[in-house]
Order: sequence, then C-alpha cells, then structure tokens
Amino acid sequence: MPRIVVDVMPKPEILDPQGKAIVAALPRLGFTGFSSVRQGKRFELTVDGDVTPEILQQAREAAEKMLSNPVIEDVVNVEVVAD
Amino acid sequence: MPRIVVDVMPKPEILDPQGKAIVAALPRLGFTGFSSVRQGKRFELTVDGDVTPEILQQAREAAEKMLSNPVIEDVVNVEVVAD
Amino acid sequence: MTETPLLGSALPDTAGGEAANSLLAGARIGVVTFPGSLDDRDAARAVRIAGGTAVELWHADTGAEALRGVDAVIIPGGFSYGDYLRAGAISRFAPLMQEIVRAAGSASAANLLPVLGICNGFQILTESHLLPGSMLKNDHLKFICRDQKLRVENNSTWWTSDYAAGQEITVPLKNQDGQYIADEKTLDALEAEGRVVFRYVGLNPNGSRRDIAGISNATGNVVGLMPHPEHAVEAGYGPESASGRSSGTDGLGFFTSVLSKLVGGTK
Amino acid sequence: MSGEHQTVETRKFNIDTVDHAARTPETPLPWAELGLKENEYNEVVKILGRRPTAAELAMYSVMWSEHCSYKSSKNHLRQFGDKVTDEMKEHLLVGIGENAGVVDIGDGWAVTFKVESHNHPSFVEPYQGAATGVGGIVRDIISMGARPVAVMDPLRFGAIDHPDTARLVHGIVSGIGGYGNCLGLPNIGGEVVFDAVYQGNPLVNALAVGVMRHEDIRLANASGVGNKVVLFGARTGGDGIGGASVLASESFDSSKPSKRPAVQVGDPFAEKVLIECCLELFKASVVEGIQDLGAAGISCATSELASNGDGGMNVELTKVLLRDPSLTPGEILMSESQERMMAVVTPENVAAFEAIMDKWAVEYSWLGEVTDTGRLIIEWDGEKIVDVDPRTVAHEGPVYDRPFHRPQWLDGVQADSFTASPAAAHRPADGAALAAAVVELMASPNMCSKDWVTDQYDRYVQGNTALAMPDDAGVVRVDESTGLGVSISTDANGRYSYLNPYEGARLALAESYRNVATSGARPLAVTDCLNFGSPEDPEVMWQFAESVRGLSDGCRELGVPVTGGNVSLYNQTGGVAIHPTPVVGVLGVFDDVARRTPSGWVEDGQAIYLLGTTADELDGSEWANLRGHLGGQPPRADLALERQLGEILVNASRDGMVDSAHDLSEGGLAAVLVESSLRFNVGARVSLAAVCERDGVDAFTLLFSESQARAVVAVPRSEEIRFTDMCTARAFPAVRIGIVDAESGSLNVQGQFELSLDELREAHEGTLPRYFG
Ligand SMILES: Nc1ncnc2c1ncn2[C@@H]1O[C@H](COP(=O)(O)OP(=O)(O)O)[C@@H](O)[C@H]1O
Ligand SMILES: [Mg+2]
Repeated sequence: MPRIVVDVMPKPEILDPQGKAIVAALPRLGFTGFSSVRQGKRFELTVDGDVTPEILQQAREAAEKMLSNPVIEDVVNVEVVAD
Repeated sequence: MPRIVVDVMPKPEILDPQGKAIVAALPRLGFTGFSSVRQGKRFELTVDGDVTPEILQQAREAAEKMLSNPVIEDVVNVEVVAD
Repeated sequence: MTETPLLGSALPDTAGGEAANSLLAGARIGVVTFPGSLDDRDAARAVRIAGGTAVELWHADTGAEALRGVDAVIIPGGFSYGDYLRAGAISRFAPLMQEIVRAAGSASAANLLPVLGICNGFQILTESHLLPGSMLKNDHLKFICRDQKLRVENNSTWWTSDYAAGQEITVPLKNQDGQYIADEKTLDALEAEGRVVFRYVGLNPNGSRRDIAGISNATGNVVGLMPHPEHAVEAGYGPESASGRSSGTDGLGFFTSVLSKLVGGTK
Repeated sequence: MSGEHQTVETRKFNIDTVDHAARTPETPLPWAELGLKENEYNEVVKILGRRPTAAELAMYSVMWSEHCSYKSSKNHLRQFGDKVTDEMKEHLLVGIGENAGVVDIGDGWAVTFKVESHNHPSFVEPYQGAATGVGGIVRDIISMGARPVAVMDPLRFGAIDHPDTARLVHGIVSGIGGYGNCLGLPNIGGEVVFDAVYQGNPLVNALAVGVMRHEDIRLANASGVGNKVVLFGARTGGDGIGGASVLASESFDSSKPSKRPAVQVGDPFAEKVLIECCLELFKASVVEGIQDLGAAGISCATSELASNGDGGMNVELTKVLLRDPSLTPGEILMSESQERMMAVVTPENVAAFEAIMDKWAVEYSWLGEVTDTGRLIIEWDGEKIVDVDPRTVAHEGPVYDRPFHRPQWLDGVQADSFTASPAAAHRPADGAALAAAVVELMASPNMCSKDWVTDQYDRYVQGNTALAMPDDAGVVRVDESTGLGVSISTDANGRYSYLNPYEGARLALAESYRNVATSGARPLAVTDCLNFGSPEDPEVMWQFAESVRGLSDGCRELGVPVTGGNVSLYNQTGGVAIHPTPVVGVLGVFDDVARRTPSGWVEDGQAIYLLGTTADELDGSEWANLRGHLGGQPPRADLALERQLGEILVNASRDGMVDSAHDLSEGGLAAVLVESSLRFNVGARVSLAAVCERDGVDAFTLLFSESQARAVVAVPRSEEIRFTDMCTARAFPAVRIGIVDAESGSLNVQGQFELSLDELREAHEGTLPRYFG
C-alpha cells in the first residue's frame, strides 16, 4: 500500500535537547565526525486507496495542523513512497 | 554544511502507541484518507568536513548501535543530504 | 548520597539483631549514579534501612575498580541523559556499564554479580542486553504515578527470596516508557523458564505484554522491573495501605533478599 | 569545555560602541518597539548623559519592563515590608528582595520557597511554557544555596468544554510533569480551576521549595574586587527574544531579517545536572555569589549581581558560549535561554570550580571580573558597548503611582446576593434533591477529583513525601533523623476576589493557612503570585491595590510574613481582564512529620466533629457558580478565628487527638464529607440536625455554604474528652456530627440521604477523564 512520509524537525533556532544529548554521547562510541545532531520525527501515513492529489493535500494539512507544532517545529518534507 | 539523515521506524509488527493515537485523532480533524500511521524518528547529523565513506560508515554504525534499538525499531534509511 | 542522617536500621534491636546487623552491614551494595539519575539516594536509603551498606558508584568510572568491590549493584530510576533518545539508550555506553555487564553476565557462573534495575535501571539493562525485550511508551502515552499491585511470580532470584511465591505486594509505579515488549518467542521462553518475576495485578498500567512488570536473566542474579520497591521501604513515605498514612513497606523484601543471600554466603 | 577559545571572526556586526553613541546623538533608536515609553527613554538618556548604545537600550528596555522592574506594583508591595511585626520577623532569615525568601525551621535548617507565574508563554506553547515555568522557579531556589525538594502547580484554565481547553490542559500538565518528573522533584500539590474568564489567558503558576543548612545560604551579589564572573550551564541561544528582533542590526541602519524564537524550550536533564553541580559548588564553598538566569538573562544577572555587591563589574561578551552564532550583542544580553547560572568565584577557587564543572560535563565560560568602579562595563571584542551604573538598570528603574478607582459596577454586583436571586429558585430541599446536588457538585469541573492531573506527577521521588494530593497540603520531611519537615499549600479564589478584592486576598491567605494547619503544621511564612489584568486600567489597578492591602493586613493578623513572590499583570484577552487571582502559598513546619494528619477517615467508630459555625454564605460559592451566579459578598474572613482554629488543629495533631482532618473551603461541608469518605474508601454516618439548629441554617445551607474557619476532624474514642475540653477551653464551637463507618461503604446523612461510595467515586473521578481522555 502506498504511504506518505512526513518529516518534522525542530526549528533550527530552537534548542533541541534530544540532539544535544546524542551529540555529546557519540564520541564515547568513537564516532567523532559529527558536529551536531538534531532529532525530529518521521511519520508514515498509510493510504487506503490511491494517493490522489486530495489525499496528498490532506497529508500536508495534517502535517501542519497536527503532526507538527508550528511554534517550535518545521515540516521539512511530505512525500509519497511506493512500496 | 553536509548532513546525514538517519530514519528509524518502529518495527512493523510492533503496535506503535503514538501512531495509534494519531490515526484515531485524524478523522476528528476531517482527515479520513489514512488507514494507519506510524511515528518514528529522523536524525540529522551535521558533518564537520566532507562526507567521506568513513563518516558515512560511522553514521550507519551509530544508527544501528545507538540511534535505534533492534528489538523494537528498524533503521530504514541513512543518506547524505547536501545543503 | 549521605547528605542527611538516615533513620536507623529496620531490623529489631535484639541481642541477636545486633550481630546480624553488623553482619548485614558488611554487605556492600553499589548504587549507580548517571547524570539524570533521580532515585539513587532513595535506593541507597533502602539498602541502609534493610541493614546493608550503600556504596556510591559513578557512571564515568572505568576499569574493574569502578565497581569498588561491591557485592551487588542497583541501577536506580530516573531519566539518565534525559532519556530523550530512548530510555537507557545512552547510559548503556557508560564505562561503568561495561564493568557491570562483564561482572553480571559473563563471569564464571559461580560468581555472578547480583544486579537490580529499577525503572530506568530496567530500561538500561534491556538496552545493555543483560535482559531481553524493550520498553515502549505507555499505551496511554502519559506519565503515570500510582500505587501498583504486583504478584511475585518467582521467589528464587537474588532479589526476591524473602517473598513467598505468588505473594501480592504494593509498590509505587511512576514512568512514561513502561510498556514491556518482546517477541512472542522470547515471551514464551521467559514464561517457560520462570523468568517472569513480577506481574501487574488488577490493572495493567501501561499495556505491557502478558502483564509483565519485571523479569530476570537465566541465572536469576539480574532482575529488572518498572515499579519502585525503594519507595516502599519506610512507613510514612510509601504507598497507601489500609491504615492510611503511606505506611506500605512491601518493597523492603528486595533489599533484605539480596542481603540475606550475601551474608548467607550463597554468592 | 571552557569558552576561552571561542572565535569572534565569524561574527561581524556594525557594533554600536559607547564612543559611537556619544558621537551620534541623533541616531533614532527603536525604544518604542522594545517597549519603553517616551518618558522612560528620556530618563535613560538623562542617566547616561548621552543616547544609549544598542546593547544598553536592550538592557534598560528589558530590565525596566513591568515583569522585571515591578514598576506598577512596587509602591503597593511595600506594605508587605511596612506591616511586618517582630513576631513575623522571628523566623525570617532572608526577606523580600532576594531570589526567594528563607525561613528558619529549627535545628539549623532553613527552607526557601517561592511561587512564580508563566502564564503568557504557556498560552502560546503550553508544554514548553509550563515546563520552563518549573525550570525557572527551581533555579531561583538553587541560587539561594538550597537543594530543591518539591514543586507545586496552581493552575487556572478556561471553561472545561471550550474547544481550546484540552490543548492547554494536555500541554500544560504534561509540561509541568515532563520537567518536574525529570528533575526528580516530587509534586506535592497545586490547584486546577476552570472558569471562562481564563479562556484566553490560562494561569500557570509554579512553586518550588528547597532546604539548606543556615550556613549554606547564598545571596546574589558580586563582591570582592578581582573576583571572577562565570556563566555556566546551557549555551545561549535566541530564546525569548522574539519581540526584540529589531535589534538584529545593532546599528539600526539595515533591516536584516531576523527570526528569533519567542518560545523558550527547556532541557530538564540539563537543569538536573545543574542542580547537582551547584550543590557540589556550595558544599565545596567555591562560589561567593550566585544568580540564576531567568527573565532578561545576562542583563539581569550582571546588573543585579553588580548592583547588590561592590558595584562594579567588567564583562567581555564575546566569551559567552552561543548556540546560535548569529546573535548580536544586544540579543545575547536579552536572551532568556534556560538552564543557565552566573557565579562569582575568587581567583583561588577557579581550578576547584572548573573541576566540578568538568565532573558534571557542564559548559562554562569566564566572562570578566568584579570591580569597585561602580560601573557595569560590557565589552564586545575589546570595544565598550555598555557603560552604566548597574543600580540604574537593576534597582532604580521607573516607579509608577498608577491611578486607580473602585469600579462602579461593583455596587450592583455586590448587591446581587445568590440566595435572593432567581438562580437560587430551585434550591434543593428534600433528601433526594440534596443527594443529587451533592453528586452534581462533586462531579463539577472545579470540585471533581484531580487525579487525572496529579497521576501524571511523581510524588514519591526523594522518598520524603509524607502527604501529597489529594490531602489539604503537601508535606515533606527535611531531616531524616528527627522527622523535622514542612507543609505547604497554595490557594486562591478568583470569584471571591472579583466580588471583593480586599477580602478575596485575605480569604486566599486564610484558606492556605488553614490547609497547612489542618495537615498539622505550624504556619510560618507566605509567598504569593499576584495574577491580574492590565495595571493601566484604573479598575484593575484598584483590584490589585486592594488585594495587596488585604494580603498584607491578613499576614499581620495571622503573624506570618510574606517572604517573596511574583506579580503577573496584563492577564487579559482583548479588553477583558481575568478575575483578580492572588495565589497565596503558606509554609508551615512540623517537629516530626510522622504526626501529620491526612484528610480521610480510616478507623471505624471514630467520632466526627465539625469545628466552627456556618452562616448563609453562598455568594461566590461553587454551588452558585454551578447555577451560573456570581454576585454578593464573599464569605467573611475572620482571621482571629482562623488562628484559633489553626492552634486547635496543630495541637490536636501534635498530641495525637485526631486521626484525620479536612478543612472546609470550596464546596463546603458537602465536599469534605465526600472527600473524606473517598480518601481511603471509608464511609460515615452523620447528622446535620444539631448544627442546623445551633446555627439557624437549613440542611442545604449547611452542606453548601462556604463559611470560613471550619474543619472536620475524626477523633479516636479515647481522645474525645481531651479534644472537646480543648475546644471548650478556647471557646471554639465544636459539634459531634457523626461516626466513621468502615462497613457500610456509603455516606449516610441521617434523615436526608445515603450515597454509596462507589456512586460518589464514579461521579467524582469520571469528569476529567471524560473531557481529556
Ligand atoms: N495542579 C495540581 N498539581 C498538583 N496537585 C494538585 C493540583 N490540583 C489539585 N491538586 C491537589 O488536589 C487536592 C485537592 O485540591 P483542592 O480541592 O484545591 O485542595 P484544597 O481545597 O484543600 O486547597 C490537593 O491535594 C491539591 O494539592
Ligand atoms: Mg483544603
């Protein structure tokens, strides 16, 4: 079944405690090549039938209205993934 | 600066409580085209210099070892994103 | 951890009691502190109330000395490293955890370190693969704090020997990510081997598979559970009991169990 | 870890230096956008003798804001100090003016506590707003040198069925829990009130309490010339300076667009580490002065530290560790990034300080040092961008005597008494109607069980919680060897204050005091958070003035001082202000918390006594509220009577004469009978007849009136004579109204009704889950 992926990330100017905790821990495992990490959310919405333009529009709206908090997050990506 | 994106999703056979809550709430906002939702994580790792094969390998390992827990999650994607 | 004087020993102050006291006090139980540990001082208090000696262990210490020669270890509750990524995901890589994993899981079978993981400690033990399975967010997605009834399903572990098999106890439960999960094969194996040590009774507070509240490893020296026995060791500060006034002390048995096993020389 | 190596090359600003400002007096500055009034800006120019630099403008504008300067409230708040008696000073170690007040609780122990608001941020972003509210008040407590030991959260929401309420309830409750639980602070109480007046303006107040030894008390001052100034904790980002983006170009000649988040995001993990590392600093005695960073960030911390100390400080601003390198100097000064502290350290202690930071992996940077010049000088890469007398920034800001007058509409409101109104027409009279009324009351949004909220808070952590929700007060043990401990309650009733702000404030104090005494503790001190509408509205200003007068008079009558608190103004939507809501927190002390009194019945056969008298005081009551009525006068506050009742409750608890006690407040006797039954699922048989006859009221009034200075206690049979003798000796009215009944599983009000505890529980506990899931 087709899916729509929605990616939501904390706004760049907003503190991201999750990312901060990870970037501090990575070197302990010997991973030293990363200067910062940000942690966001990835949603996969399964569509019942075909991904019509209306459905995609619904996903966009849901992304803005429910899946993200516009005060602190940005929707960085809404795309259809075939299986 | 270049970034590596790591996507982690709950395993398909695991009931994802957050996804369940979302799919229950969507119709209340008039979004009726989706039969299921799963919520995973998206990490953006910023690389200091160039994304060498070694760095990408580090990201893959970090994804498997720390960013995900194989009992409940799959790493579904590790890719380089240019800015 | 010893900022304020603690209440005296919970053991009866009889003639024999004193000898037993000093004997118990000889048993040294380590309590691990990670950045973000919250119930470390509470766990240390529980050890002392049970009559043992609590020893502070620091997450960043390295090498075999990091364990400071303790006879057993408690990994307490809290939000180590904020638990932002997954509960326990980062603590697992702390240097001290490497030592604990070595001492508890891979030494010669005769000499395994007893380890108790409470709440975040349980999560850390699963992330470290000392215990199978993992934890998801509670099915209702909220943090929950309540007095929780449990059944002790297995009283032959290092941490449950002072309970009767099937005994029901009440201890506080408080967490956000407490839904225990493992695949069916693992769950069946846990059941078959008697490694389901505690089950929720009455209400399953988080959707855990098969009402599992706590489990052990195959040798019974490593036990993890979501509820907090260290918050039910002192009358007046524990869960409600029939007499009101927070007088429940059902959690004390965890700490007396390991102490009596240790001084009984069964280690 | 240290920021000594931070490079400045990447940060190119058109720096507005002090010299530049002196040379360019005509440059127009965006003072109005930054919230300064024209007269205030002119005052700044007068103080400096020139136009301010951009950085100075940032400092003055934020420090002279209502929030930081208390310019509208200062003149009134003075009464808290002016009315203090010697009795009230007895236990006071640190009074108003520091980060939080400190009281002596004996045996060398001291307690600090304070309540603060985070109302506006919580409306915009409920989770983070509430979370950072907890974070901010906890840092106030740490900066006094104390270990935080508990938090409380008095909350006000709009109507329970309004479409926006669920968003706020979910966000705010999980924000308070998310931060407090992660810090390891037990939540031991608070309030949840629903009222349409808070629809666009919920109130999120947070209280924290901390304990320390007397010798550990720390103050916010920078003394000792040559001592080093250090900033530590989280990095500085653009948090909370959304409105200040006009400073994006510090020369004001270009219009570089700037997107600064107005919302602060909290990192409770960072704060937990900060707590532990500060306590280690205190234990090792390596800091001379310390200040938390809250509103106005570095502006506030540097100017207050300097102004409270030897008067001078030099700071190099490029040393500040940044999360967002594009911040301008003015923005850095104004940023409200969370989880930061500033300290003053002697040169000898620098190494010890750094070792403790490194142990906890806390970032820090040395910004400058203390001087005796009387000037706060801030440089940017060696160039002077601030040169001010710190007192003019921190303490000598504008003070307004805002005009106020009693609203004309108040006469009409006060004349509209509930009992005479059409709303009271169908007053329940027979047993069946009274039973239905009791169930309706106890299921109503304000009187229903708050478990749905409080179950999301950890009340066990630290292992010292002796009482918490749903008892009258939260109680924590301070000294494990003796049982010495404290009890705290917070209360306010916006409807009472709307009807009569002077009495409303005294009533809030009375209830909080009564709650603490009911738990068995001797009340010692007060903190308050005054939530009001716009001070520029003379009628709101009058409500404010009356409330402060009432609270300060009340404190004098009860002999307990206000030790600190917070004022939150401009709580209104459109032109409509919230009800005046003076939240009052009272702290009491126990010699041994083992003696505390829970609010529910336990032991079968114990005698139930009602203390105090009941009059027809239904105006402003929960019952009138249920019938949509708000008018008349609130209940009479007789604080001498409250004091007497308090003494009886405290003595009875100390001497083991009562096993349970619950004070009467919102919902009156009806609420107490139900709550005391449900607490441990133990019912009772009571009779109202004797009290009705003595007080000349009917059963309905006795059940629902909100007369003050009352409580219900359960007395063991063996103690009855001693207890009644004590009441008689003090001439305090006490009537035996019934018996605890452990078998029946019901609340039986003889001759009126019998309600099963199951039915009551379902009604009482079902409401919040029904609305919020
Ligand atoms: N937001 C909250 N956080 C924590 N505890 C709360 C909150 N709201 C209510 N409570 C607790 O629920 C109980 C009942 O509240 P309330 O009826 O307002 O008490 P009281 O009338 O005695 O002041 C009290 O123990 C109170 O502290
Ligand atoms: Mg009360």
